[in-house]
Amino acid sequence: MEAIAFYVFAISTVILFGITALSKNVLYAMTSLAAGMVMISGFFFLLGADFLGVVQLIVYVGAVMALYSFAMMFFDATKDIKEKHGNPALVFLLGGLMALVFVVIFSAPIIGENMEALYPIVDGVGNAQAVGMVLFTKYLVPFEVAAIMLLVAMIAGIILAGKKMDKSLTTTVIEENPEDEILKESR
Amino acid sequence: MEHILSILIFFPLLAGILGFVVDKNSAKAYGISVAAVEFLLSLWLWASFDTTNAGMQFGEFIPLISQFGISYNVGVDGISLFIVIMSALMTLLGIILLDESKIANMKNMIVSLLFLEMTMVGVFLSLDAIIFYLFWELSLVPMLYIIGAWGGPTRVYAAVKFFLYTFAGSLVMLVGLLTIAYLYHLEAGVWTFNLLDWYQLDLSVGLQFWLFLALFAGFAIKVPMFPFHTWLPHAHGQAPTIGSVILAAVLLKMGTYGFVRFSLPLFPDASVQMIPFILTLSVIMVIYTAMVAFAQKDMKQVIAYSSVSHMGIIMIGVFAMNAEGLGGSIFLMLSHGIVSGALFMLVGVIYERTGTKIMSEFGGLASIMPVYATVFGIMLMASVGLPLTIGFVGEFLVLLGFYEVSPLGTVLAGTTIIIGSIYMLTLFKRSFFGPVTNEKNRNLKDLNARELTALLPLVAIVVWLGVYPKPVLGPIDTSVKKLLVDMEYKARTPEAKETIISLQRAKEEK
Amino acid sequence: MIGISHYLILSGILFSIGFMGVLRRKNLLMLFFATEVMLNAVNIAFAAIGNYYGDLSGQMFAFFVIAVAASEVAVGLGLLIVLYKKYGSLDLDVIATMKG
Amino acid sequence: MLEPVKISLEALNLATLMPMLIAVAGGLIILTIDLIKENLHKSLYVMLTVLIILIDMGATLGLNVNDRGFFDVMLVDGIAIVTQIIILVASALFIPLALTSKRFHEYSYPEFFALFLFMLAGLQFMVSSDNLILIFIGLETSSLALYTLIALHNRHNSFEAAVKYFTMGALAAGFFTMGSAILYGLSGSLELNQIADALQARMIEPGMLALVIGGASFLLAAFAFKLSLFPFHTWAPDVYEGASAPLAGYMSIVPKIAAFVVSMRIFEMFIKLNVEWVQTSILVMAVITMTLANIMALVQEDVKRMLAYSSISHAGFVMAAIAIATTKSNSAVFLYYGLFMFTNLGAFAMLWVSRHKHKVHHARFDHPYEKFAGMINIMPMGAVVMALFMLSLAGVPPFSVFWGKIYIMSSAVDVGMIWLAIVMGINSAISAYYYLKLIVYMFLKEPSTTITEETVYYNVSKPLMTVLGLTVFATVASIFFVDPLLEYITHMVQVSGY
Amino acid sequence: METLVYIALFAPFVGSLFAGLFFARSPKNIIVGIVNPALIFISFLASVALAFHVAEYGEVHIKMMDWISVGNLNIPFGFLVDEVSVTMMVVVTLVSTVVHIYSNGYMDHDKSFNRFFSYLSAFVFSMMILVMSDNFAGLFIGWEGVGVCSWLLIGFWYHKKDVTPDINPAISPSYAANEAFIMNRIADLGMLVGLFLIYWNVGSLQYDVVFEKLPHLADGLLVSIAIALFIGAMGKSAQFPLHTWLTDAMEGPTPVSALIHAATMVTAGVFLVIRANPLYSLDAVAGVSYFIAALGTFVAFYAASMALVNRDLKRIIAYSTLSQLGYMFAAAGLGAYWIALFHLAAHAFFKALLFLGAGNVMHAMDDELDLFKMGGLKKVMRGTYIYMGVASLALAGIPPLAGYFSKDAIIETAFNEGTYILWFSLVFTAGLTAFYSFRQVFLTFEGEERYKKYGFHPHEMYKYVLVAMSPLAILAVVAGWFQETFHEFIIAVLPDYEMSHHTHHNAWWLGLLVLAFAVSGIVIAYKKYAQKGENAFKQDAEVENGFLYKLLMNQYYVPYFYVEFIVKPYTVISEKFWAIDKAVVDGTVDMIAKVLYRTGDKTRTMQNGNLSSYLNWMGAGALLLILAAAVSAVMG
Repeated sequence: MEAIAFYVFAISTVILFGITALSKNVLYAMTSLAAGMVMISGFFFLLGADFLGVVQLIVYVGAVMALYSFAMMFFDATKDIKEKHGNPALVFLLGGLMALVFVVIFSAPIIGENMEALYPIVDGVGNAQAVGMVLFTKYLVPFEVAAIMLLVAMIAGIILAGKKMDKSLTTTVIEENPEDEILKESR
Repeated sequence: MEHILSILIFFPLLAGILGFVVDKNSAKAYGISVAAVEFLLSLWLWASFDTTNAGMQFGEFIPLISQFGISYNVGVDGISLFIVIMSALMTLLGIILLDESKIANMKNMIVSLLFLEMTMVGVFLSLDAIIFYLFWELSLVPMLYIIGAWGGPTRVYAAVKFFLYTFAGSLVMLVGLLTIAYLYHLEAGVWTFNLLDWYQLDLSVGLQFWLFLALFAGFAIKVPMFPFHTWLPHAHGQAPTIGSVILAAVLLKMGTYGFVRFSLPLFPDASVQMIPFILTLSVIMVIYTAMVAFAQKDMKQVIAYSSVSHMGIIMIGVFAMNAEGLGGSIFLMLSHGIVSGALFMLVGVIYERTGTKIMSEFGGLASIMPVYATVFGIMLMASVGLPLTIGFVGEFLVLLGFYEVSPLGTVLAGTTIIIGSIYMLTLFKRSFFGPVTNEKNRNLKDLNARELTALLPLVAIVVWLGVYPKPVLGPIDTSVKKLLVDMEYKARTPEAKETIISLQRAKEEK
Repeated sequence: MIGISHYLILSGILFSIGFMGVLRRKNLLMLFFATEVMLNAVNIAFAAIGNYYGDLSGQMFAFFVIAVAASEVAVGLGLLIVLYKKYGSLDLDVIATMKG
Repeated sequence: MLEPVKISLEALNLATLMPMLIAVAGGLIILTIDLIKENLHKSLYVMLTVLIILIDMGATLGLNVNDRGFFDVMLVDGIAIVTQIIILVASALFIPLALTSKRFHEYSYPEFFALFLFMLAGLQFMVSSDNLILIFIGLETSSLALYTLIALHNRHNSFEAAVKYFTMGALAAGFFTMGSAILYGLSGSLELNQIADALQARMIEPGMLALVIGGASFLLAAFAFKLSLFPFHTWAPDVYEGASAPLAGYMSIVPKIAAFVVSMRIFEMFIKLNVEWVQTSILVMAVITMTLANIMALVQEDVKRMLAYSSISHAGFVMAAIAIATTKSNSAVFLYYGLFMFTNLGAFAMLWVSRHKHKVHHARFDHPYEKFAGMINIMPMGAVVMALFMLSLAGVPPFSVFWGKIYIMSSAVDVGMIWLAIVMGINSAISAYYYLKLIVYMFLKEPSTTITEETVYYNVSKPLMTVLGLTVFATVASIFFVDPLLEYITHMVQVSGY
Repeated sequence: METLVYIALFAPFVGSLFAGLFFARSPKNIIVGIVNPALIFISFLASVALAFHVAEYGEVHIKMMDWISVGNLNIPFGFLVDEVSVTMMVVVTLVSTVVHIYSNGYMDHDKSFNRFFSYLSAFVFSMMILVMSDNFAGLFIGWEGVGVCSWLLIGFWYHKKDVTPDINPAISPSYAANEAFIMNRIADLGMLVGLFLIYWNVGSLQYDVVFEKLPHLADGLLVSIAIALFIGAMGKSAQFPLHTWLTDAMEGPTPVSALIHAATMVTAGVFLVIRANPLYSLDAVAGVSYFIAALGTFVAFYAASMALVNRDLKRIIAYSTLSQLGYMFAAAGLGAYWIALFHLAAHAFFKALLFLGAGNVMHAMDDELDLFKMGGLKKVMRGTYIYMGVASLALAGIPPLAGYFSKDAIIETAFNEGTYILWFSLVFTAGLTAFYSFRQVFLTFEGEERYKKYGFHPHEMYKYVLVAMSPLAILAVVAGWFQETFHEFIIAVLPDYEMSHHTHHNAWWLGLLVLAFAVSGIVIAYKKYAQKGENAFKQDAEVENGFLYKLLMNQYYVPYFYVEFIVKPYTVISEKFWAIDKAVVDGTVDMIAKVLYRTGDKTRTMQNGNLSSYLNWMGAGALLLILAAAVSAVMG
C-alpha cells in the first residue's frame, strides 16, 4: 500500500518538478510546481507528518503560488522568455552527477541503529498536537525569529514594490532638503 | 637619561606630527632644527655610552602584547650605536642640502624625512623581532613617498618596485621570525620575540638552515644582494637626491645589520654552512655590479651600482666571521653610508644645476667648479678605498678578514679595488676632466654655502675616521668579539665551532 | 517495503532536478521556482528521517524551511518587481551590467 | 496524552535572549514611530538605532559566559559573545554613516533602520546557537533583511546586486538544508553538540565517512558562499559594487564574522572528528580564494571593486585559520576581524565621503582610481587617512590588520603549516600592489581634472568625520589595545572549548 | 729626535695644506712658491740631521698613535728611521727641494700654480710616510698616497682633450693618470694579499716582528708572501708587464716626471724589496729573488731597446728610467741590496737632472717634445746642455760620474753571482743606454737647427732655476765617490755584499768592457746625430718601415695588446652584463609581476556579470566538493 503510494507520488513529483525545471512556458512551470507541491504534501501524510502536510498545502499551494501568480501577471508572463543556454550539456552533466552522488550517498545506511529520539513521536498523540508541543517549547525561539523573518519579508516586499522606489534619491539631484544642511560640512 | 633610546626613536615622530602645523616656508628650518637636535641626542648617546661594555646598554622593556610575547624592547651596543649616529647625521645633512626653490611641497618632504628617521633609528635600536619588523616595514612608506613624489620620470614604477620587492622579501622573513618564536615557545613554554632571549635558543642544524633562508629573503633583498638587486638602480635612478642619500646611506644597511643582528647569532651553524654560498654570491655581486657600473652612462647609476658592489664587500666581511672582517664590515657600513651619501649629494648638486645626470653632458667640470671637483675627488678616493680615508679602513679589514676564509675569494673580491677605481675614475674623467664640451655648462656656479655646509662635515668625517678610526672601531670591536664568542658558544656542530674558532686568530697565536 | 533510502534517494533526485533548474534557468522567475523545488526536496528528506527516528525535529526543520521559503518568495518577488521596473526584463543575460 | 509542561521562568534563562530582544524591540519602536509621525528626519532614526545598539551591547556584555537558555536552543558561549560585540561595534560605526550631507535613497525610509535592527537580531541569533534550525532561521532573517537593504540604495546596480545575492543565497540555503538533513539523518539530532557525540559514536561504521563528508560538503558549500570563498565568491564583487559603500564595508565584516563563527562551530566539529577531508578542502579553498582574489584585484579599475576583491582575499586568509583549528587560530579569527573591521569600515567610509550623486569620473564606476588622483592636494587629511587604511590592509605594521595577520600566520606556523604562512606572506605582498596603486594615485599623481564643485568630495559631514576619526584611531593605535583584546578573545575562545 | 722626525715628515704636509687650503682658488701666488720649497728644504735639513744621528746612534723608532685596532690586528702610526729609510728621506727631500724650486720657474705661467705646489708637497709627504713607516700597513698608506698624488699630477692638465693614440700614445693627461692609477691598483692587490698573508701567519704587520718570525714560516708561504709583495713592487716600479703607464705618465708636468716618475715614487718598489730584504734573502725564496733579478735585467734591456728609436724627449728618459729600475731590481734580486739602494740614490740625482733639463728644453720649445724638431739648441741653451750632458754621462756610466760607480757595481754583482746571461745583458744594455742617451742629447743640442723650420724661438731657462739645479748636477758627478762611505753607513741594516776574490780579480777588465760598450754607444750616437751639413741626421724611411723599428716604436705592441685584449673586452663584457642585468635579472622580476597581472586579466572573464554563470560556478564548486568527498571517502 505504502509502496504504491510512494511510487505514484514519487513518479508524479519527479515528472512535475521536471517540467518545472525544464519547461519553456512559465505557466506550465508554475502549474506543475504547484501540482508537485501537492504531491509533496502527500509524502508528508504518508510519513505521518499530517501537520506539515497541511502547512505545505496552505503555505505553498495557497500563499506562495498566489504570490507567484500575481507576479506572473505583473511580468506579463504570456510572452515566452527565450532562454539562451550557452552550454546545456554542462548543466545536465552537473545535475546528473549531483543525482548520482545522492544515489550513492543515500544508498549507505544513514540511519543509526541505536539512536534515541529526542522528541519522540508518542503514540496516540495527534501529529498537530505533538508538533505544537515541541514548537512552543523547544522551538519557541526559532518560531519567534521566523515571525520576525516574515515581518522582514513583509516590510521588504512592501517597500520594494512601493511607489517610493520609483524615484531614486540616490541618483537624482533634487533640491536638497534644507534640514540636510546641518550635515553639510562647510567646505 | 634612562630613556634616551626612546627619545631618539620617537622624537622625530613627534616632531614629524607637529611638523604638519609648521608653516610651509619655515619647514626646512624646522626640519634642520629637529634633525640637529636628534643628531645631538645621538652624540649624547655616544658620550654616555660605555665603550668597555660589550652588551646591550640603555635597554628599555615595555610589554606590548604580553600574551604573544611582543614587547617594546630597545637597546644599543657598539654595533648599532654608530649606525644610529650616522642615520641622524645623514638625515640632518640631507635636509640641509635640500633646495627650497627646487623642492615643491617642502613641508611634506620634511615630515616624510622625519618619519623616515624614526623608522631608521627604530630598526637599529630594536631588540624585539616584531618591533624590528615594524620599523623595517614602516621605513618603506616614507621612502615610497619620497621617491614617488619628488623623483624622476618613471618614479612611480621605481617607487612601487622598491616597495613591493622589499615587502615581499620581508614577509617571508616574517614567517621565519614567527617560526623562531614558535620554536622558542616549544622549548621554553613562553612566547617571546625578545632577541636576547632568542639568542639562548638552541636550534637544530636543519631548522637553522631553513630559518636562515627565510630571513635571508628579507635581508638579501634589502642589502641588495645579487641577484635581488635590480630594484636599486631603479630606485636610485628615480629618487630625488635626499632619497638616494638616505637609501644608500642607511636603508641598505638595514639588510646587512639584519644579518649581523639576527642571522649570525641565531643560526651560527647554518651561517657557517652558508659561508660558501653567501660569499660566492657576494663575490659575484662585487665584480659583476662593478662591471655593470662601468657600463653606465648616467652618473647616478654608476654610484648606484657601486653601492651594490660595496654592499657585496660588506656582506663578505659579515660572513668572514672573524673580528677583523665583521668589525671591518660594520665600519664599512658607516663609511659606505658617509661616502655614498656624499656622492649622491654631489650628483644631486650637479643635477640641480643642469637637470641632467648623463656623463656625456658634462666634461671639464673641474675647470668650472673646482671646489665641487675637489670634494667629489675626495669622496671618490674614499670610495675606492684610499688609505687615510674612511673607505680604506673598512675595506682593508674586510678583505683581511676574508683572507682567512678564502684566499682565492679574497683575490677575486679584492679586484674591487681595481674595478672600483676603473669605474670611478672613468666617471671622474668623463665628467670632470677634458675640455668643457658642453657650452651650457660654462656658467655653472661652484658649490654654494648651503651645499658646502652639507658636504664639508662629510669630508671632515671621511678624513677623520680614515686617520683615526679608533673611537668608532673600539666599541664595534668590543661588541663584535662578544658576538663571535656567543656564536661559538651557541654553535651545535663541532665543525661550526671549529670554523668559528679557526677564523678568529692568526696562526701564530693558535 | 519502502525504506528510508527510497525517500532519501527520491529527495536527492528532486534536489538534483531543482539544482539543475537553478543552473539552467535564465528567467529569474523560473529560477525561483527551481529553488522552491530544492527546498521541497529537502523537506521530504527531513520528514522521512524524522519519521524513521520517530523524532519530531525533522518535521520542525521542514516546517521552518517552509516558512523560509515563503519569506524568500516575498522578498524575491519584491526584488523582481523593482528589477523589472528598471531593466524591463527578467532575463539574466540582460541583467549583467557589473562584471570584471 | 501529553503532559502539560511546567517550566520555571528562571530555567528558561531569558537573559540569554535579551540582546536580540532589544534589537527586535528597537526595530518595532522605529516602525511605530514612523506610523505615528511620518517624515521625521533620518538623524532621529540614526541616533535611536545607535542607542539601541549601545543598549544591546550592554546586554551582550552582561551575558554570562557559557550559558544556555530556552531549552538549550540558545548557546551563549565565549565566541558568541565576542562575535556579537564585533557585530555591534561594527554596526555602531556603520549607522552614523547614514548622516551624509547628500541624500541617498535608503535613508529616507525609517524601515531601513528597522530592517537593520532585525538583521542584527537575526545575526545575533545565528551566532548564539548551536541548533541548526535557529542558525538557519537567523541566517535567513539577516540575509533577507540585507538583500533589502542593498536594494534600497535604489539604483540599477543595487537591484542587480541584490538579486544576484538573493538568488545565490537561495541556492546556498538549499545546500544548507540538504547538509543539515544528512547530518540529521546520521545523528538524529539538529544540535551540534549532540551531532558531534552521535557521529563520534558512529564513526567506525562502514560507509559513514562518505556520508559525513557528503553532509559536510553541502554545509561547506553553503558557508563558502556566505564567506565568499572560491568558487562561491562570484557574487561578492558585484554586490559590493552595487551596494552603497558603507553597506559594502559592513557586509565585508558582519555577515562574514557571523558565518565564521558558525563555520567554526560546524567544521571544527568535523576536524575534531578527524575528518581530514574537511580540513584539506577548507585549506585548498582558502588558499585559492586569497590568491585568486588578490590576482583579480590587481586588474580592477574601481577602488570599491578592488576593495571587494580584497575583502574576499582577507576572508580566504581567515578561513585558513578555521582549518587550522587551534585555540590560537580561532582567537586569531576574532582578532583579525576585530581589527580588520575598523580598517575596512574606515576605507569604505572614505569612499562614502568621496561619493558623488553622478558618476563624474567614469561611465560605470563611482570610485575609479582616477577619481583619487592628486587627492593629497584636494583633501590632504582624507588622503592621509585613506593611505593609512590601505597600508593597514596591506599588512604594514603597526597598523591594525598586521597584528591579525601575524597572529594567523603564527598559528599556521605552530601547527607546522609553514607553507601556508609563506603563501599568506606572498599574498600579502601581491595585495600590497593594488593598495599601493591607490596610494600612488592619491599622493603621486596630479588631479585628473581641474578641481571643480563637481569633483570635490563634499559628502563629508561631522558624523562621518567622527566615524573616520574612530576608525583611524583604532587602526593606528591598535598596537596599544591588541594586548587586552587578544587576552579577552583568547579567554573567551578557550572557555568556549575551541 | 722625535721632533726631527715629525718635522721631516710633516713639513711637506704643512706645505701641501698651506698651498691647498689658503690659495686653492687664488691665482698664482709667489708666497706659495717660496714657502713650499722652504718647507721641503726644512724637511731635507731634518732628514740630514737624522742621517747623522742615525749614523751615530742607530735607528730612531717612534710610535705616534694607534691607527686601526680590531680583533688581534693592531696597526699603529709608527715611524722607523734607520739607515735605509734615512737614505731615502734624504734623497727624496733633496730632489724634492730642487724640483720645488725648479717648478717656480717651470710653472711660471700656469694658472694652477698653487694647486701644483699643493699636490707636489702632498706627494713628498706621502713618500715620506712610505719610507718612514715601521709597518707594512703604513707603507701601504704611503704607497697609495703617492699613487693618488701621481694621479693628480699626471692629470694636472686635466683640461686637455682626448686624442687618438697615433697623435699622442697617452691619449690625454687624464687618461694617462687613470691608467697609471689603475695599473698601480692591480699591483696593489698583490701587495694587499701579501699583507694579509703576513698578518694571518705572523699576527702583526710591524717590520721588526714580521722579520723576526719570518724564518719560522713554511717555505711555500714565504714564497707566496715574496711573490705577492713583489707584485706590488712591480706595479709601482713599472716592471714588465705593468710598465706601460710610466711612459704615458710623461703627460704630467716635467717637474713631476723628474720627481715622481724618475727619482722617487717609481723606486718605491725597489725600496720595498730592499726593506723586505730579510724575506728576500731567505733561502726559501731564492727562486723568487732570482726571478726578480731576471725580470729586472729583462726590463733593463727591454726598455732600453724601446728608447733607441723613440722621438719623444721625455719618453726616452722615461724608458731610461724603466731600464735603470731594471738594474736596481737586478741588484736587489741578486742580494746586493745596498748596491741597489746606492744606484737608486745616484739614479735619483742624475735622472732628476736629466728630466729637469728636458723640462728646460720643453719650456724653451713651447712644450714641443719631438726630437726631430729640435737640434742645435746648444747655442741658446748652454747651461741646460751642460746639465743634460753631465746627467747623460752619468747615466751612461762614464767615470768618474755617479752612474759609473753604481751601475758598474750592479754589473759586477751579476758577474759575481755567476749569472752570466744576466751579466752580459746588463753590459749590452749599458751600451744601449749610452747610445740612446746621447742620441737624445745630440738630437736636441747638436746638429742642424731644425727648430727654425718650425718657427720656434727657444730661450734659456731662468737663472735661478739653473742655479737651483746645480746641486743635482754636482751630485750626479760626485755621488759615486762616496760609495765606500755609503757602504759603511748602510751595512748596519742591510746585509753586506762583497764581491768574491775572483770578481775582484777580474774587476779591471769587467769595468773596461762596460766602458767600452758605453763609449762606443756615445760614439755611434755622435756619428749619427751630432753632425751638421751633409752628414746631418736625416730620417730614413727604409729603417722606419722596418719590422724592428716598428716593433720598438710601438712598444712591442704591448699597449695595443692591452687595449685590444683587455680594455675593449672589459668594456664589451660590462655592456653585456648591463644588458643581462636589465633583461634577465630585472626582467625576471618584472616577468613575475606581468604574469600575475595577466593572470588577473584572464581570470576576470570568470566574473562575467551573468548570474547564471555565477550559479554554474557555484553549482560546479559544490559538486566538485561533493565529488571530491565521494572520491576521498572511497579512497579512505
